[in-house]
Amino acid sequence: MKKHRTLLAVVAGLALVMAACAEEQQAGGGGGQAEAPGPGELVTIEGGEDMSGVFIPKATDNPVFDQANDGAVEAAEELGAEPASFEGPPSAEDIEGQIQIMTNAVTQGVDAVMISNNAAEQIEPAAQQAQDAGITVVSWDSPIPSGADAGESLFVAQVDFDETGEVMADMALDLLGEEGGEFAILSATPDAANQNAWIEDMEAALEDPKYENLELVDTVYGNDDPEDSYDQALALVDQYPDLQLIMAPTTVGIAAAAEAMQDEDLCGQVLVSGLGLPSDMVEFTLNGCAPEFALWSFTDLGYLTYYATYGIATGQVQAVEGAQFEAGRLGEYTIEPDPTRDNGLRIVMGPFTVYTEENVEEG
Amino acid sequence: MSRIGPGSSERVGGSRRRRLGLQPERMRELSLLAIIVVAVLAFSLVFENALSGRFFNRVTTSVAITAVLAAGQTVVIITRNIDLSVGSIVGVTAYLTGEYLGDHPDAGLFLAIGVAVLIGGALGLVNGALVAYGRVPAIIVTLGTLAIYRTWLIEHANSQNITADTLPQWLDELPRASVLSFGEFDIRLTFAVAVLVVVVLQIALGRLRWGRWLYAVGSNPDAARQAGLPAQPLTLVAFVVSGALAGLAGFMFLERFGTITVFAGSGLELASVAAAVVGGVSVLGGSGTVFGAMLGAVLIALLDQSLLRTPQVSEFWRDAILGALILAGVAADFLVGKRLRRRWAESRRSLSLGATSERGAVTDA
Amino acid sequence: MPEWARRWGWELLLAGILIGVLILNVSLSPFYLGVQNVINTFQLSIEKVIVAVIMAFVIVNGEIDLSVASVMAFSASVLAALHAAGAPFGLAVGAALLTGAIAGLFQGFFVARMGLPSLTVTLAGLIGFRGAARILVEDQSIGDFPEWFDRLGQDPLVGRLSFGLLLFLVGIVVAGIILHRTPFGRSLYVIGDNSEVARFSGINVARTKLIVMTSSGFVAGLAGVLFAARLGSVRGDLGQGFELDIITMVLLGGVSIFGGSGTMVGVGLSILIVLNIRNGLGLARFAITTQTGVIGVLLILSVLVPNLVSRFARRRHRGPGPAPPSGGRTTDQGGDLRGREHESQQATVE
Amino acid sequence: MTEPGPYLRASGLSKRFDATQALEDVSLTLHQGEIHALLGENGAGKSTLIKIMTGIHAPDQGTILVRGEPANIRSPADAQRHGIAAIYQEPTIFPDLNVAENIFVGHRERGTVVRWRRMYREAESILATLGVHLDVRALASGLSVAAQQAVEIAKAISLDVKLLIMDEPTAALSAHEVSRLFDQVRHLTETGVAVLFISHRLEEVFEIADRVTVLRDGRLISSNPRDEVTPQGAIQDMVGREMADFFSRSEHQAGDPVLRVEELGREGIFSGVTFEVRRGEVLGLAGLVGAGRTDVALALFGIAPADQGSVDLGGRPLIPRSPGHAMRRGIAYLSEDRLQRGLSLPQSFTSNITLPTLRRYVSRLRLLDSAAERAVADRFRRRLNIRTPSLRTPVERLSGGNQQKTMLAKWLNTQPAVLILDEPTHGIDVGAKAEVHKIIDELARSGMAIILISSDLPEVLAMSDRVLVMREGRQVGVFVRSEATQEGIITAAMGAA
Repeated sequence: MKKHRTLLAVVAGLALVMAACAEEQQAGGGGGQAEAPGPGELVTIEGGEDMSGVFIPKATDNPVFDQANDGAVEAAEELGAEPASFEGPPSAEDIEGQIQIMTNAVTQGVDAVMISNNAAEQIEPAAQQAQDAGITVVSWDSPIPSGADAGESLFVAQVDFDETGEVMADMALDLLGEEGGEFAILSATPDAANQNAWIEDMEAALEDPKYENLELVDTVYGNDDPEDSYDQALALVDQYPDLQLIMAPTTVGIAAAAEAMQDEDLCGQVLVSGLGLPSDMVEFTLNGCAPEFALWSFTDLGYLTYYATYGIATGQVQAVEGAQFEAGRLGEYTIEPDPTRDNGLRIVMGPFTVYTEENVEEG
Repeated sequence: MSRIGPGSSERVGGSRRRRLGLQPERMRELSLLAIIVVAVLAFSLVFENALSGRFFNRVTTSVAITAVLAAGQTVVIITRNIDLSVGSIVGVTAYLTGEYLGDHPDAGLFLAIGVAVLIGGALGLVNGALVAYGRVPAIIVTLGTLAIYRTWLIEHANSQNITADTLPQWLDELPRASVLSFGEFDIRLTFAVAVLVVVVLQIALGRLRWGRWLYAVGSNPDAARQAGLPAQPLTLVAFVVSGALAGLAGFMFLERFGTITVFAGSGLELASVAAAVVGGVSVLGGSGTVFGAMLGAVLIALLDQSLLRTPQVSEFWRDAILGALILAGVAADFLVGKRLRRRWAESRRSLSLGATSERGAVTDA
Repeated sequence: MPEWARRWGWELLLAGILIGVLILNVSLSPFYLGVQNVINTFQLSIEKVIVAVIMAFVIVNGEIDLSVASVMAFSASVLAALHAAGAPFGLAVGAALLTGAIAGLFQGFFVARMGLPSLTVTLAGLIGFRGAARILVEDQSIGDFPEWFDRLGQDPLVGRLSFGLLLFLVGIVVAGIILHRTPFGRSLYVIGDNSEVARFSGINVARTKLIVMTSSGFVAGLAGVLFAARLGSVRGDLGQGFELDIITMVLLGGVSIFGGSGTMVGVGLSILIVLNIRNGLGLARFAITTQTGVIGVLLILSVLVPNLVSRFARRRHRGPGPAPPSGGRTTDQGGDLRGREHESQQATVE
Repeated sequence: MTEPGPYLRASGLSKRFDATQALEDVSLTLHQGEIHALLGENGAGKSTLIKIMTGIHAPDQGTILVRGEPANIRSPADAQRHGIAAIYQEPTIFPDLNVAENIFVGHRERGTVVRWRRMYREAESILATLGVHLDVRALASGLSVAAQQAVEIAKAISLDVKLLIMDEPTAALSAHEVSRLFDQVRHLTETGVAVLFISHRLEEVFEIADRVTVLRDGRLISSNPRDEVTPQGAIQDMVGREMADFFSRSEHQAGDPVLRVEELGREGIFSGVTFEVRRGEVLGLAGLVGAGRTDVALALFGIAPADQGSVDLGGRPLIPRSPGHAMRRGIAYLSEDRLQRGLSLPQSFTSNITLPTLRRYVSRLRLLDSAAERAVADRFRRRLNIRTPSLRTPVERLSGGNQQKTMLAKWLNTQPAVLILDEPTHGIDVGAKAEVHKIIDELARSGMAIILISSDLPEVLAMSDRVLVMREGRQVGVFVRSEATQEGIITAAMGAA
């Protein structure tokens, strides 16, 4: 009997090996790559063809990504295509989740994958595999670091990252006034590519003499976790008695910091600003805890992403530098090299909206 | 010769021994208090305001949630079980209570707490039923429900968070409410509630018949059965209590953070087990106090908050230190236990000079 | 019931479930059949299944190791930190593997030599080693490993099988042989059933447990390194929550949580079931969290169902064999598993 | 004081477990103030009877009347309500609770709130009526077995028990503790409590019992006032055969010394043990349970190594460090505790036999050769006449006697020079017992040196060439076969003059 047991294990193992070694490569699907117009010509993306796709957010626990998906669905309806399947890992820390979804997408033979990369290079093998299978891979919100080298066709950037630093510096100046004062940054995670780029950019912007009275005393990380961010915000206040402002370039961090200040009755003393979601921030903006913050529209970002992806997947747009296209209600865009990466292409969606008590309720 | 005969009045578990016998729990609590004091003093050398009222408030507010969870966890561990699902129960109750308050802004504080406790208790009931009547080990059940409850929440929430603006105004003000103030030192309402929970449970476990039965069931399940104790209902009750307290903690979580994501409270299960074990609750069941667990929770919160404010040490040391603390707690527990066993063996020898050492001798080896 | 059915009942049941899952998957998703999908299914969880194999040893031995996912992260972090500090890469890999073994040895010391319950020791390890990983990499993501290393984790090595998959296939066969066909394996069962009996039979119980716990740490460390290779980078939260899947695979495989029983064939079958359920749900576009919830249900059922079945069976058929003139103790208590009939046997002798 | 009279009357009790008729038409009356001894071999049905009375099993047939009223006892709680309590060999205490709590823990009527001070007071007074002085606030984990048993009796008193069932309560007690226990029991009966007393020690039974009932094979064989029963008669009733049938020892000649033990001791456990065993000799180790006999064996087997004295095995000094080490040097130890230390119940008959010697059955690749294992197991199955459905049958499905023989096979297979048998016939039926004795005799004849630890004095006397008697951790005498008498050994073992 023991003998049988071992035998069984061996046979099971062998069967798997043989199954794996035999059989040919599964053919990749993908949209027909028709003759696309070259760079310079403006293409108006038009519907008609169907495109199956997967729309992958960093995580499903953040409402901004739902807004992005709403935009993507809107675009799909305009184009008469089936809306992309919205699948994401439960938390932004779940790298394997995105890899699994990307890998499954290959198996499912979809035409396109739109991803907001929640890690760094970890996604690249899977992305490459997807492209090899003929799938159009477009990143949005957060790019795939190696860009075209890892199968990415295009990155749809929400804003020009260079602009972010300046917007944040301006808000700080606005809130603290000419006399300036101490402020600290509460970021997401230390390896969050977007946030790091923005912080770096802000530090560069601060070199400008007009911000000379603004003193950045510390940068801490709340891991995009409400509780951690809350504790970090309070720790900042304790550590720097003269602190006047917490700048949080993350929607989770800014809300948690504002909540912490409100809970501890510190709103008059320490202000909160950064990038926030209006629906999260209404209360704090109106009660003065976070009088001013900024964000772009995630709905538009999703909308644009879908349009661009559809254009590439259906062959209407070629993912090359200089290609121009018109994306529905958002107008014209030109594909350009991404200055933040070695071999990546991008389009930049557009400006920030700065929210104050005047417009926050509309947001 | 014989020490228990009518002719001899020598006490077997003599008064000296009694002090030693009951002492471990008290000793544990005292030494924890001492460690806490030393830690506060040590941290006060490292960063300025460790002795300030503000820091006191930070620690006490952040300990409130873990202390309540640790109290519930203690009840479960006393019965020789463990509840790893509390983190998810906190998340579910915080979310659902937030949702309820969003829909019923007029519901008062007590109704809201009632909802949270009820939901938590129901989830605890599921755990308890599977453990007590399904006879699945608690570690398996609660590892499973940890995942299941969280999954249910994620499905239910459909990636919508509970945000502060949907919640009634009074909830916003709750975290700042103080019961008592001594200058800068506030006793916040949440902390007061946590202390109240601990005191009530401590008394209940010490003075209620069912409380003592919980210890009895954990101490010797076979004997409990033979004594006709309702072991299964007791186990069920322990899990319901733990679930209900996790529900209360969920409410506290909601009022403290305002924003509730579907991952709210994850990781708290480990913190609660850690607090209980560090606080001297024996994982073998039958011994430990809620008060000790509370001290464990205080020590952990103190470390958490201090590490955040100590630039020299990264806050990433937190978990490593926590792991070491648990190990130290368990090891201390066992060393005490071993000493007790040895003393037992000795007393048996002194009673009967070599009699019945057959078993005792082996366990020492 | 014939002898073979009694002996292999659980495995047969698993095989039936597996077939059911496969049929369901095929009907749920048209993409399911395909070699690449089979490979992907394994490749996506390769670290878990490798650790599940050693976890079977730990649980058969009557212990549990909750720390495996954290040890994975710890050893991967050692690899990353050393690499980032400029150490030769081979050295970093060696150190990472050693780290896993030492972490296992460390916990094994408390379990085997001090006699502390593994549940608590490894719970402390679950928190502590994760903490150690975070100390090393903080919240960064450290990557930029040598090309060959990334390829090892990502690309097929032989045919379409990656290094990790080959390792698993060879590993589970070797593990099955060790568990079922060597004196060491036999002693694991006896220790898991009753360590006193083992000790009184001349088996060095403490050393055996130490070996098993150390191996568990080592394999977890190896899995951590493989994970680093597959992802091309290391973060402190690597592998978080893996213990759920791993323990489910082992318990569903019919290994008793109380030790002393279970087969590697069962574990292999349950690995296939768990993987295919996850894969099928993923292809049918169920969210990842749903998959986790399903695994949670599976974990509880894998212990609950045998309990209920054996209780039912016992009610109908009071204790087999020439057993009890004095009968079994009341069966209304205690987590007895799958017809292990300890209680009624106790009564054979007064 | 209650009026004496029948407290419990059981009539026509029957209970069947599958193929086994555990109890058949047993009727029994227990009177208040009477100590009723229940005797019987293992498997005679004593435990089943107790379990029916305490509500753990339900009888298939028969009725129980308590104070003349039909009683439906379905659970321990029911039994408690009817004033029935049981005390077992291993006291069932709660180590983490204190003495007073242990006494009162089962009380349901004492209200929801524990009133500690009252509880301590009452606990003290109950213990005082038993003549026991214990600190009621001490944790029970610090108590000796005897003290724990006193707590159990106090518990019974506190429950106002009317029928106390004592299942081998003296097995783990020293002689003095036993006499104290008996004092406590007599205190109880004076207050009108009925006691059902179960023991394997006849002398105890005849010391304390008012009435002696014997069960055999689930049937009631006899039930008489003590004065009308003799030990011989009781034994005959229990076994249904003459005593002389049991013990066989053929003519033989002892050879050279194999094992020499000098001044062996272990701090605080035992000391000053000196003996030698020769080839073909059986050395009996007699003494009361707990006199240190097993400790000597554990020291020789390396479980709890000695820290004094020396051991010489086959001309070479030996300091056994571990069981593995002792085994390699040719010592085998058959434990008294078959279930906890002897056999791995879910493992097969074959694996249990080859467990200590597994490394012998490996092939070139160091894999187990199961055919070789089975061959060995089969040989022992035939040689020791072990009844097992198959070689792969888990031993948990064998009967006690066959399990015992399996254990013997396991150790014989190590081909020891010295075989230590610790209570080898404990808890097995008469037939199996005789077979084991025959095996011991054959082994000795084949030249093995055997140390036989047994609490069964006739067994020790019949089987041993010499008998070493221990008392309270010390060696108090060695008797050669011709000089050894029951009286002499008992006197030495009990230290009584």
